[in-house]
Amino acid sequence: MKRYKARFGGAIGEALLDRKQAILVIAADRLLEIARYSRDEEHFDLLVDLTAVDWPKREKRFDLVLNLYSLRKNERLRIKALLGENEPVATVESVWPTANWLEREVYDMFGIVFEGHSNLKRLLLPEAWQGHPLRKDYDILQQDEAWVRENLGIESGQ
Amino acid sequence: MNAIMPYVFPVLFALVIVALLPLVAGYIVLVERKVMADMQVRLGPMRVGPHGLLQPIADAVKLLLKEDIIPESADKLLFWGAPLISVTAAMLALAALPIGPFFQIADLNIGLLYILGISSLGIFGIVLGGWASNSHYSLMGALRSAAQLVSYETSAGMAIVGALLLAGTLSTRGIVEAQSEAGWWFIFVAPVGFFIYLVASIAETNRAPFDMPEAESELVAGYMTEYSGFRWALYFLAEYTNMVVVASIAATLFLGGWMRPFANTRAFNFLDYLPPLLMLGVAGYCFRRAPKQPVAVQKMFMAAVGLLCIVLALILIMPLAVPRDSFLASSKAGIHGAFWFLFKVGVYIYVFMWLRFTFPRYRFDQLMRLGWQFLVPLSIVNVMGIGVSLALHRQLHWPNWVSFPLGVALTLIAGAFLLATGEKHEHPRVGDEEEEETPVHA
Amino acid sequence: MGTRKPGHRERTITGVADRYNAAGTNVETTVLGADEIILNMGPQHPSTHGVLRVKLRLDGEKVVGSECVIGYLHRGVEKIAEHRSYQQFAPYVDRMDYVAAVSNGLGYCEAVEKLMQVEAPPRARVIRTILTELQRIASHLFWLGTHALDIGALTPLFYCLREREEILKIFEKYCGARLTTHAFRIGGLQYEAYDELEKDTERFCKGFDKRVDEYESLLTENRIWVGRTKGIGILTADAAIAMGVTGPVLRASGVQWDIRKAMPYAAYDQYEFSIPTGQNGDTYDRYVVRLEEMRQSRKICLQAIENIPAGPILGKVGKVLKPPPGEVYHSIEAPKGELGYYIVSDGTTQPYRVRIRPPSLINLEALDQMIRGHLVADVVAVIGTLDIVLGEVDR
Amino acid sequence: MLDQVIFYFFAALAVVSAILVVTRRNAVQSAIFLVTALLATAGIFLSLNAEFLFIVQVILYAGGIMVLFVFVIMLVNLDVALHQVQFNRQWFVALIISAVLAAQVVAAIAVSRRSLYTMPAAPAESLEPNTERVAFYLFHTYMLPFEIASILLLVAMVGAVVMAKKRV
Repeated sequence: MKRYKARFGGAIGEALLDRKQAILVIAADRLLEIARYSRDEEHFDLLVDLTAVDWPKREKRFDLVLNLYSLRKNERLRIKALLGENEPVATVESVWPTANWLEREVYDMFGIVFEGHSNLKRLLLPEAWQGHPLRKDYDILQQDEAWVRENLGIESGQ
Repeated sequence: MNAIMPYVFPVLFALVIVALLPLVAGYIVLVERKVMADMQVRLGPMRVGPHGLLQPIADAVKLLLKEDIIPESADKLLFWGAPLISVTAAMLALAALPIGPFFQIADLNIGLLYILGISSLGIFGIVLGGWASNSHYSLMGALRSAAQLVSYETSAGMAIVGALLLAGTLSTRGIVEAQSEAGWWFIFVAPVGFFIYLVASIAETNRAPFDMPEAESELVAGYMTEYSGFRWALYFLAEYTNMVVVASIAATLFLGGWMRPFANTRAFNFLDYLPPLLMLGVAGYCFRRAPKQPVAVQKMFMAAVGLLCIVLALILIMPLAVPRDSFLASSKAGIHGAFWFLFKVGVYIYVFMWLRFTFPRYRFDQLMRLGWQFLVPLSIVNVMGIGVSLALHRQLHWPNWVSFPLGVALTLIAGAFLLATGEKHEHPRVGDEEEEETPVHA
Repeated sequence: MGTRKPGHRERTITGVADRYNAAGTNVETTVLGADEIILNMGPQHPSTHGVLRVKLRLDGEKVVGSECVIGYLHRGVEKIAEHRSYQQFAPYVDRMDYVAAVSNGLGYCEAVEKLMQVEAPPRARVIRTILTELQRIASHLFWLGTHALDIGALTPLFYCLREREEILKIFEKYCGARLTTHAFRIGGLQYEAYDELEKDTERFCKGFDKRVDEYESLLTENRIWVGRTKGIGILTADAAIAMGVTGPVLRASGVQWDIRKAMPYAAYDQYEFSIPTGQNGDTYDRYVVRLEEMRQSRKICLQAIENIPAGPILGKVGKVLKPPPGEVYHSIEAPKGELGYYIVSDGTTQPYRVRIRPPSLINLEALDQMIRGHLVADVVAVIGTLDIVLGEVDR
Repeated sequence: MLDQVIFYFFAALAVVSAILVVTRRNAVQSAIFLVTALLATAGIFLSLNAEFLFIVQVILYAGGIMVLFVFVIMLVNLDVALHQVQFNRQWFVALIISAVLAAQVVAAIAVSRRSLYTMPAAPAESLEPNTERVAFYLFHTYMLPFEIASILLLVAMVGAVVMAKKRV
């Protein structure tokens, strides 16, 4: 934690321990730089998970969560970046190739656009689907009736 | 009228074979499923008839009633004709097989060559079937199986040439007589030839571990994908008939046709009593099991099977019990010969099934590499080996037991040498650097 | 579509068929002679272990490139989680990786316990370890059976399923269900261990070693099996780490890492077992690693059975769970790889966000890299060796 | 009497399938009819007890060459040729040639009926198994041409492999 603060100073929002797990909240635009730093110097060579959480009430609506793990030091680190409604963010695919599909899924579910991504398409839902299901304002019963009627021929949409 | 007379017996016998064949093929399928189940710790078909004995008939009826779907863009004429070609090719090959000394449709002077030639026509059926159904998958499957058949025919042919050198004649009857004169079965004289023929015949009938064309996991049943119902059954019948043909060639060529094992030595005459005893044993088993069958009709059917076995046993005992020189005694060779021939064919097919369930499937390029780079050269060396041993025996009058083992030894050395060099470039990876590869034993 | 005139129903279905191309029949095939063919191993393909569609770009027989189309089995598990209470969501977790349901349950329960900073009692932790290791053996058995079937060996499948049946019987006796067991509760166990649990597990483990030797005799020295798996689908160590691959696939590439050793959970720290690793990360090494893992799991079970501590089976957890706001990430070593749960709670009884890290999805991502340059038959072998379950990939 | 029936059956089959070969539009179907024509001629050989010739015809033509034909037709995908418009402007030239040909055939039949020296038909039984006879000539009296032919074939095969190698 202290090394990160020394290295990046302003960019680090807050560093806290929640249930004995290290969390770093950083500014979204420095994400790629911090990612490269943590892989090369800090040896977090395994991007375990990349996901997002939607807080509709806050103005910086999404926080992008990266879970890192260092094989050598056997340590975990969680980097969180706060993002606005349709604020694009740089892709970390160049740092960890595994981010390719993870970012596609976050785009699919939340609508966060990743600049520089090799082929940013929906991962799970069909391409023509409208709406991003995992957003809080997307009701659980809601469906893209237009697509369902046109492709599956189910009139009622249910 | 007398012009027709010589044709009556072969035509009659041919009709019997053509009628019996679907039944025999059906029961081979049943035996295969039972043996497969037995090897896999399960029971196999038990529901239709006692121990699933009526299963083939149930399958046949189902296949006949199934809707006969023809893909829209298929080439109608060829789609209809392809299975016919492969079935007729398979059945024609049966004509020259010496079931017993008397039971032979046509003792052609070129018996074996005839069988080889006709079975090579089978490729048309497969290739056209794949082309006519006009789907990408079946075309790939058809091309693959055609390539496989063509390449393994060469090694099978060479293996047969090896055995023909010993027999000296092409007519199947002649070969068996040659074996009975020599007192040795050719399998002991040319074991390498038998091994090559075994491998090549598996590949030729598209059976595992060489069943690439209808490999479920990739090509979804190869050239048979678009066929259904009766047409598919025709292809299946052709495959099993091919299997019978190939097994009977092996039996004639290497296992001494209709000869009883150790035919000439008097000490083993008790073997004559083996066939009837075997039949009696089966009959006893059926009768003991009959009352325990759940359904009444199954009981009756089991008893009927038992009866059938007893009748067979009687037929087999009859020539033995009757006094030596009467007319009936002479039919002994015929009936027993038939039994022994079918017994050997059965054993050979059992080996097919056994291999099918233990070995995973070869990838297509490995299959072709094995075919061309290992089997074909080995079979050529085998022919040379036999030639050398024959020459030693006939020209230099070396005793039998010296020259033939020498020939076999020579072939084995060459084989081992081939095997070692064959393993080097095993992996077809693109841009693959030369890995060190431990030579895996055969 | 046969000779009938396509009615309304058919028209739309053909629409779907075009979009989701059935196996092989209407394939966007360029003319055969051309250099590049796009071959569809469609959703209903016999060997894609579930509803996965791989669009292969072929040059003749060699694979030039591939693209996986997934999402057919997407049930929106994470969305449902936000509308269920913590206990209500537990059964959903079993439906994800339906081949190894017990370990999914273990991961989820331990994550929530970590969230609420509650410890499961020792007896519960030991029984959890036994059941999870049995589930790992069952999952590996199922993998071995189907993997061998894809490559053509028909017999191993039935041998493996025979053993798996024993394990499923133990699960059934313990919690009434064979596949989706929902055996654990947050804070401990649902049911007390039935009395002959130790005896059954011991009988199974005693006989199991001989069984694994049976599989070895069938496959390991089998020349065709070696020919079909050695040097196929090679994944070097650093390529594996870059692709975030975990579990047996990573260990087969030579990386010695197992969460049970690195961050022990449940009762793994009390037992002594080794982590098998391979050298050159090809299909054969993955096969050897998984086979060895089965033996190690058996060793753990035997050690665990000796002393199952007495005591309560449920920790101090109330009926209504209200974890303090905050977030936690907890992962366990599932048979397929690292199965992680990232749970964010806002203090109410329902989790605010549950993110499940699916090992199968991330392992599947490495597929494209592994099958380049191979033949179509090898693609099937590589999909098999990755041991993916589509329920987990699509969530 | 039966021999005549068989002979006429095979001859008719050969002629019909030969015609079909030419008239079919689909390349693969015409290849198949070519195979039936060849098999029909093989049948005629068989009815004359020339077993060796029968089997050589079957193996060589039907089993060997025609398989390659069908392979090539399938791989090269001749459907494209189907759509070109068929034209036969040179029908007049074709007419003249066929007329001349017909005249020659008629002349030959007329001459042979009168005095042409015809070979005495070999009695059926006297032909002992001709495989040995063929083999005898092949390997003893005509040893040299046999060797030259085999070398020629070898060269052809090696050439084919070398050419194919470049493309793979």
